[in-house]
Amino acid sequence: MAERDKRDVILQVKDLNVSFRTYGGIVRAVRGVTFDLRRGETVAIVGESGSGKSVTIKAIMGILPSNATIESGEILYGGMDLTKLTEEEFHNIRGKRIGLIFQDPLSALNPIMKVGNQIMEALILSQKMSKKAARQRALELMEAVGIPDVERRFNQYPFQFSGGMRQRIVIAIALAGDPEILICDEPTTALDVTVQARILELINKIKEERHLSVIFITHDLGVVATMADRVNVMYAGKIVETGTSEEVFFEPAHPYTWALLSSMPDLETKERLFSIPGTPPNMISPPPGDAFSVRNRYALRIDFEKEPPLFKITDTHYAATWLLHPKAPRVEMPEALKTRIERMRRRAVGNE
Amino acid sequence: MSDSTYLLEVKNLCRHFTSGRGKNKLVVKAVDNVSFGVKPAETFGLVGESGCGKTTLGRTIIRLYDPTSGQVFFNGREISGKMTGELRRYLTENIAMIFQDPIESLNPRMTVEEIIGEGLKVRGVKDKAEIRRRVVEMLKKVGLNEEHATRYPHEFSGGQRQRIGIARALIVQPKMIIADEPVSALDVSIQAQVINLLNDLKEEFGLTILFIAHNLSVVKYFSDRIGVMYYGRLVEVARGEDLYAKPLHPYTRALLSAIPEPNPLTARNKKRLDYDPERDHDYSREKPEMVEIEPEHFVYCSPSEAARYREICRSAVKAGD
Amino acid sequence: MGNVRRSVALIVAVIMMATLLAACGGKTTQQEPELKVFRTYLTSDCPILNGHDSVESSLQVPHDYCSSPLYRVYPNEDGKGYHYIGDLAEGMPIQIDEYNWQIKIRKEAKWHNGEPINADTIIYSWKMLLDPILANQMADFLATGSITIVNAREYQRQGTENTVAWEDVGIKKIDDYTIQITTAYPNTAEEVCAQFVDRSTFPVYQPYYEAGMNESRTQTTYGTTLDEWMGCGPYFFKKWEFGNMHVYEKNPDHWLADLFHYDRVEVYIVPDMNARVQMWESGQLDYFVPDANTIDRYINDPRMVSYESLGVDHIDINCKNPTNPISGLIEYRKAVYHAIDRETVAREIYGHMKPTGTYVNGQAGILSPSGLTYRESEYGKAVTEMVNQWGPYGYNPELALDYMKQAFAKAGLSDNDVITLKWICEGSDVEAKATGEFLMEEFERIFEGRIKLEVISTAGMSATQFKRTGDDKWDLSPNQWTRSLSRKFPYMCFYYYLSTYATAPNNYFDEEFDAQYAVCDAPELKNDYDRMLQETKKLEEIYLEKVIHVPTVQRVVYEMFSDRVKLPVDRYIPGLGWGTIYGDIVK
Amino acid sequence: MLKYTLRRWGAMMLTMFIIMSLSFWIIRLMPQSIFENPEVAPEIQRLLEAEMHLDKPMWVQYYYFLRGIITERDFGRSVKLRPGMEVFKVIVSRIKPSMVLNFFSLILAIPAGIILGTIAALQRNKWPDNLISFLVVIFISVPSFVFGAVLQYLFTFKFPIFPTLYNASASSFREMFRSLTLPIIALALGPAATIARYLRGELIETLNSEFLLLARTKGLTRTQAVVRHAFRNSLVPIANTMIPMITGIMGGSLVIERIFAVPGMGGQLVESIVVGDHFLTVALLIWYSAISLITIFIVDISYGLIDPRIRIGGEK
Amino acid sequence: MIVDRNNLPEDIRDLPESCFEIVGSEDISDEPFKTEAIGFFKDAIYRLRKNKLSVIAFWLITAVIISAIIVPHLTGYSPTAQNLAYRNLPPKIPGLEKLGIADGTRILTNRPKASLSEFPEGSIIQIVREYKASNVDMVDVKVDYYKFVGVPEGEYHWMGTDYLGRDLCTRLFLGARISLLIAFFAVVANIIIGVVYGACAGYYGGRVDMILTHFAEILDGLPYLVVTILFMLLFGSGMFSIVLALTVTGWIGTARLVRAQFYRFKGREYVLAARTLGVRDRALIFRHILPNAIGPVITRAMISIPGAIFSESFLAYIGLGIKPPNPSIGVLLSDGQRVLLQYPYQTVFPAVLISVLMVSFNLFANGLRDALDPTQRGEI
Repeated sequence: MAERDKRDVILQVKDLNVSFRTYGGIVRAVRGVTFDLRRGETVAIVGESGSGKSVTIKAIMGILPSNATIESGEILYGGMDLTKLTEEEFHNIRGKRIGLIFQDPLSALNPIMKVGNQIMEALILSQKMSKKAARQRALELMEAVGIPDVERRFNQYPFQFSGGMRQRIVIAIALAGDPEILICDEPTTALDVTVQARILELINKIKEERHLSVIFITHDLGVVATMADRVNVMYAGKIVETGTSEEVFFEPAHPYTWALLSSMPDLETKERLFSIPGTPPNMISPPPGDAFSVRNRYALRIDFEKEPPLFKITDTHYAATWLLHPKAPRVEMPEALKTRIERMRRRAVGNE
Repeated sequence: MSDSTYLLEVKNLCRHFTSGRGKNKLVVKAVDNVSFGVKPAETFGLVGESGCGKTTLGRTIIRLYDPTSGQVFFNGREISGKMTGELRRYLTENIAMIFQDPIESLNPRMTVEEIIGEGLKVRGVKDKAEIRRRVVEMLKKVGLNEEHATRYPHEFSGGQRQRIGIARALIVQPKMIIADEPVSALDVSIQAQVINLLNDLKEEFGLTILFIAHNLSVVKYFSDRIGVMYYGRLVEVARGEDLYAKPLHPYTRALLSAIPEPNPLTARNKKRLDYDPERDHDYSREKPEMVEIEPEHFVYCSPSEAARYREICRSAVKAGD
Repeated sequence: MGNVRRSVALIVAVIMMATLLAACGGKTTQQEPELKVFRTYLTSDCPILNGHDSVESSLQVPHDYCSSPLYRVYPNEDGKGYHYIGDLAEGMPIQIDEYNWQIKIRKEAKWHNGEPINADTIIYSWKMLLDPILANQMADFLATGSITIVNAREYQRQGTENTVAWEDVGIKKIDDYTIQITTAYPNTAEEVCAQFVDRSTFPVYQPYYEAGMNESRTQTTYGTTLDEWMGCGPYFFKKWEFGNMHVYEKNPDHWLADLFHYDRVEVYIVPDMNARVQMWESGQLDYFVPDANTIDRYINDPRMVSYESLGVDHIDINCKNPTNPISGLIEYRKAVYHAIDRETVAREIYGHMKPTGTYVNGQAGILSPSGLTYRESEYGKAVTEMVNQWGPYGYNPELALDYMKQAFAKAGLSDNDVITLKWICEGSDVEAKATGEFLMEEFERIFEGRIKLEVISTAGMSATQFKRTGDDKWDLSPNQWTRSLSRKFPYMCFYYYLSTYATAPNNYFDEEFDAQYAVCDAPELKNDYDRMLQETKKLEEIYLEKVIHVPTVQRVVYEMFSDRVKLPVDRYIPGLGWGTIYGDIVK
Repeated sequence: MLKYTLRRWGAMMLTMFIIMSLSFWIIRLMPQSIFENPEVAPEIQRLLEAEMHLDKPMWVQYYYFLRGIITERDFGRSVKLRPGMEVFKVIVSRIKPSMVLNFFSLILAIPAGIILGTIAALQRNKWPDNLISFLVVIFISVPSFVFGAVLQYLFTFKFPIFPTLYNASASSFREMFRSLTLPIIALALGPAATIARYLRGELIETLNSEFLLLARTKGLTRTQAVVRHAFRNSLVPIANTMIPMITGIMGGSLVIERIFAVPGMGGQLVESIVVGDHFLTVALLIWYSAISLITIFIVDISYGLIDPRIRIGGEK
Repeated sequence: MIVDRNNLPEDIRDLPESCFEIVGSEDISDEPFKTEAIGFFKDAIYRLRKNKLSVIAFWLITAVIISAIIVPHLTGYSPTAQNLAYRNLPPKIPGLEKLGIADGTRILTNRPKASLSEFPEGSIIQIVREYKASNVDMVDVKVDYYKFVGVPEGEYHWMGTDYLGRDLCTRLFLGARISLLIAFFAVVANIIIGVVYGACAGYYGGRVDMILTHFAEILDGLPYLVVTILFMLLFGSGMFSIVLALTVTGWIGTARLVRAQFYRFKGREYVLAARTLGVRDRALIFRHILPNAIGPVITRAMISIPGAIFSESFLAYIGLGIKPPNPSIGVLLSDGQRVLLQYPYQTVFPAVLISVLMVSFNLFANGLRDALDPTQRGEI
């Protein structure tokens, strides 16, 4: 990695391992996740439900449920290791330095509290603002996230808002502490397409205006393409591929990424979809070797025995698959994906 | 009377929900004067945002709700009239439904065999072995195996459960399937499985499908013709390619423009269109109605809008030339 | 909204603090330590202070302290007997002739509000007591007590008919301070005094009595609260916390003030027995009556005193139960009579009471001129003897079985038939219920399975009321009726079982019995005590022969006084008891 | 909100009316006569009955009964327990100790239950939780009359800290209150335990909710988050337990009152039923129903206050 | 671990060629399950068994039920056999008596010192207190009460005897049997009425629901204890009327719960699915909705069993208990409370038993609720 880049890194997750105690046994939800976030960039984490992406960011925010433990790893931020912080110390980080946007804006807002108060609350309690100033600031925030008629809306309750508006409130709350990092946990999954587009635009706009660094979690590749500078693909608690958006979308190296990219139809898809057979692994006893191997039609024998390391492809592009090993047979990405990428490139050119 | 070209024909169907009484009476027009037809062996996609009434429409057709007004014909027979035992039988023999939520849609207290076999039982199949045989057969068709028959839903993953749901719908060999958001609650990697499966089965059984979804890409991929719904109304109906190539109704355009493209090069620069009925239409003088702008391309518009849309189509054709 | 919440929270906090403080606050120091306070209790409060219409004996307590009767019983100097003293009355009644007595009212007598009490007051009170429309339940006590006032009963019972005028009643005002009473039979002065010690004859305060009267003059609210009641006794009724306590304070201006020594009397209303025991044990009460459950604890205690009461517990027998084929048979009644192990019932279940196979109580006759009770007399003894010949207190299982077999035969029942008898008792009557449970086993054994007893508690109404709901609802029912007049005229115990008594507790009537009662009740026997006992013996014999009902237990009253109370007498005096209200508090 | 309140009020009044009618009919159908005095001449009996309209057909009686209550709070006169006294007066005379007892039991039970429940929820599965859960179960399971008797034995007899009986004539409120402490505690234990149990469950659920997570990601401390967010939200379902709790307290008081000689409504009700003082019984029944209805009403309203969804939803 | 493809660490670089053979196939089917098929109730039981407290509670309940069935036959006493001479004997348990607990001793209070000589030989154990009352020397004396009243050696009453000399242990467990039966019948009646009522209201909704709900609301406005008392008065005491009285308003809660559950479940997609298949109302209610809705109902039933026992004891306390000679826990408790000071054991044993029952039922119900909660399915 280049020197310049290192200086810019504001958050670094190193070999994070998180597990949960459950009735059935220990669920190893996050297994050695490593990534970093640089100033002003948007890093996306893509994966299916249960892949460990939400757990990762909960670990960063220090809001893991009580049955979860961080087994090992570091989360470095501003010279601190967040995994070692006490609850007390975390208060100075949560909200003020790192903001979080939730997946479901309905359950994330207190149903019986006025939205204005919910925004103000953070300002008053953790930033010790006066009530009047906090109100002023809250109104500004509401305006900033595109809520019309703020004076009236200020005194309304969450249930009086539409889904998109609620999400705007959640964003306003996240921004209240003026954080430098914004973590978005599937912020648009529960929303309609048109609303989603608007929220994404809003997040991008805010990011630019406030020079935020964003960690964006989603399972929707379309959203990733819209938002991310860099993409981490997670599967079964591991990052299987990481790279810039262009790299991951146009030169995917991991079979899982291939499958992801080609499994969803776009508006021009006509050919049979490339589907991933089988089901995601049980994280109580993840399979040895590459967790994806059992569903992978390109699985090598070693995939079932040994975990692949992250092979470096370019300075920014890494993938954890034995297919990148020099001795591995050369496997082309599926034909369907090839045509799709081709089409995408053409479109991009066409648009320009 | 119904058009014999359609297997399912919906005519001016309305379904209103009312709450409160007197001055407080509140009417939600979940489905408001909707008309369309589905041809045999065709897949008709219904797309729209949550709350637009597409689910209500599907449920009204299969008579989970009673229509407020309007008619529905199936194979020429009206199925929107008074509910009789005979009609119920007719309906259940011909139309089946697939539901959205793979967790919600299977009774947790019943085994897979019981769930799938229930339709047979209702139809009077009493022989246990026969039920078993057909359940297993169906399970195999949806990619599960015999061993799964004795299991309870909670043991399955989302995709598997959805396949069980499909098996339940298909075991009674209906002519038509109403698939209500069958993939939207599934993980990305599983969605493709289910879509492929549906596609295969459609071929195999020659099914007619009413496919309801909010994801335009999926609908487009899966359907022959697509209807776009907005607040209880069908605003545009067209063949898939036409709709994509020549979206006429401003709402359809907005919807199309909002789809995030999995293409980092174009996604960010994409121009998003907004739809605001107040701004985009002026219905104060002219009343809108469904107008066939092109063959098989209907748009809900006023006469003046229709003229404008025709113009757009013509120019598009020219451009295409 | 926020402010509201905050203030609510504040209030809650304050209340909690107050609770805490109040709870932690130590005992407050005893105020006025020199006062002589007598602390006693009632098991339930007086429903009303109007003595005219309430049969509750609890009324006697506040009346004795806070109101004044014409006469009081007062212990003799030697502490061995008692005599009557005038309270509102000035001296003993003056005999005018054989039937007429004059009572002088004390000139200084006055209500607690200072208004004078005179002959008009008394006559008004009695007129109201006897008022035919008001239909007071206690009217009989004035009309036919130890003396019978001419036409009083007739006046009271006439209803709306207006056949007897008030002027015809033997109560006349002679002057402002003299009342003349005309009796139906010759009496002694003591007998006249005895008539006017009961709470019903205490004066009522006319203004309040009238103010409380309803339009049709069928009811008055006199005495429902302290504000609607007026006292005139040696104590002021200071506080009436209904259901909780009474406080009486000494009235130093009362004409008999010297006879009363307590400065203050506190009457607690304690329905719960455990609470009573705890209060007695911790010295919060000066007086205590143990019950069947607690008697064991005190039975050897020297502070415990006892005397036989007027009450004899007995079992009423339903002779008209249509569902019970033997119910009308005398053999059945005799069988029941002989099947009861009275010793066990009285000693174990009732707790140190006396078994009895006869009905006339141990106190009957005690106020006779000779002081000889019926039971102590040769006649009474003879009956007891007769009973004991059957078995101890009439208990004889073989005889019982024999009679029952006869009854069965008479009713045409085989030996395999089983008859279920319904034992009706009030749920709150612990002893009656326990007796039922006891007899359940006993009858099964004695009658060799022919009889089954079913214990039914009549929660929700009195057993008497329950029995009135139908003859098929009951067979046996424990009961206790007392007539205080039997202290003087023993035969009066049987009063309630005459066919002439409207609401007789059982439904067996016998002409011979009625006739014999009339013989006893003849005026001439009133002055021939020996003959009365003789006739009473006959009456009791008929009673036993016909088994009008089944006597079981002679109740004994057990009482205890704390050491700090000095009583004016050193032994129990019939008719006076312990003279509790004249007692004193010693260190 | 006003409309919502009015509607609830209307519903309550209707229920009240039906309850009044119901109790009238139930009581009148009981196999007991109103008068029980053998000494009274029949015509006087009739006179008395006429005065109370008892000689008329049931429907007419019912009319007089309703008219009496609605127009002049006239519930008739007591015939047995307080002969001649107006039933309304009887009730009024008994309200004070009953209300003090019931009200303070509630006042004690609610915060105590809330505190215990909160501690248990926050210390979930640690020893305070286990201890509280144990106590809660004991308090719920032992009948209050046993508690009453045991408390009385312990704290008035063994360790005489409190007076044995209710002291109605106490010179100060404090003194009177002291004499009510034990019955209040005896009555409050069960409800407090109930609240604690419910609150614990609700709080645990709320503590796992997403908005609490959001609250914490805002930078609120755990305590702030719990107090400001979890608490009020948990109170909504707790309000539901209030209704059975209040009737429970009233039911319990009918026994406790006896043990501590508190001249309250509960004891009066049982007595009146037992001796068949019908007018009093009906009035007390109505009174009790009114209390529970008012509770329901208050709970409904407080729902509205706590939960804007109901309040504002109600305006639409 | 990050590796550079062009500069691999040795262990990775030197992996044998054979490792890199493609073995993945095109046709990957779903994994067969490794575990046994678990039905819902089996699953619930499994989860219930994980909850230790519930298991203990369950065994306690079972123990009480078994004791209620067999203990009255084991004690060697008949529950109704009386022996007035041996009334109110204190508890005496073989074995424990040597430890000084339940040794059949009792303190007789307020005895004149002089009377001690009349006590049966060997019955006096200790003089606890000496004092003077009314100038008489008094003592409180601890006696072996069994000797005092002349109970033959070797006769034991584990919980003592009552006011008629009946063995309390026998009666307590007989009482437990009766109380449990009353509770059981009352709860079953409540559940049946409640389920049918609630199901009707919830399933059909609309006007039916409105009428039914309003009716229940009105009944609910009546204080339940009062209604219960009135019913007892109307029907007299006895098991049937107690059950009836407990049912009058008892079912309302269940009905409300079932109604709410029906509202929740009738819109569930699997119910809709069954409807589209043409399943009839009855089958919908009983096969699809009820089995899923029943969890909280069962839990509620469990919790209301101790509630019913509790109410029964209240009724007994105010004299509306079951007909003698049969005892119930409530009857024993109220009999005991009357003599709490003299014979505390007569209260203690029933109180302990009722508490154990209540605690157990509550804990078991808690466990059941968790176990039956469908959201926790599969969380093993």
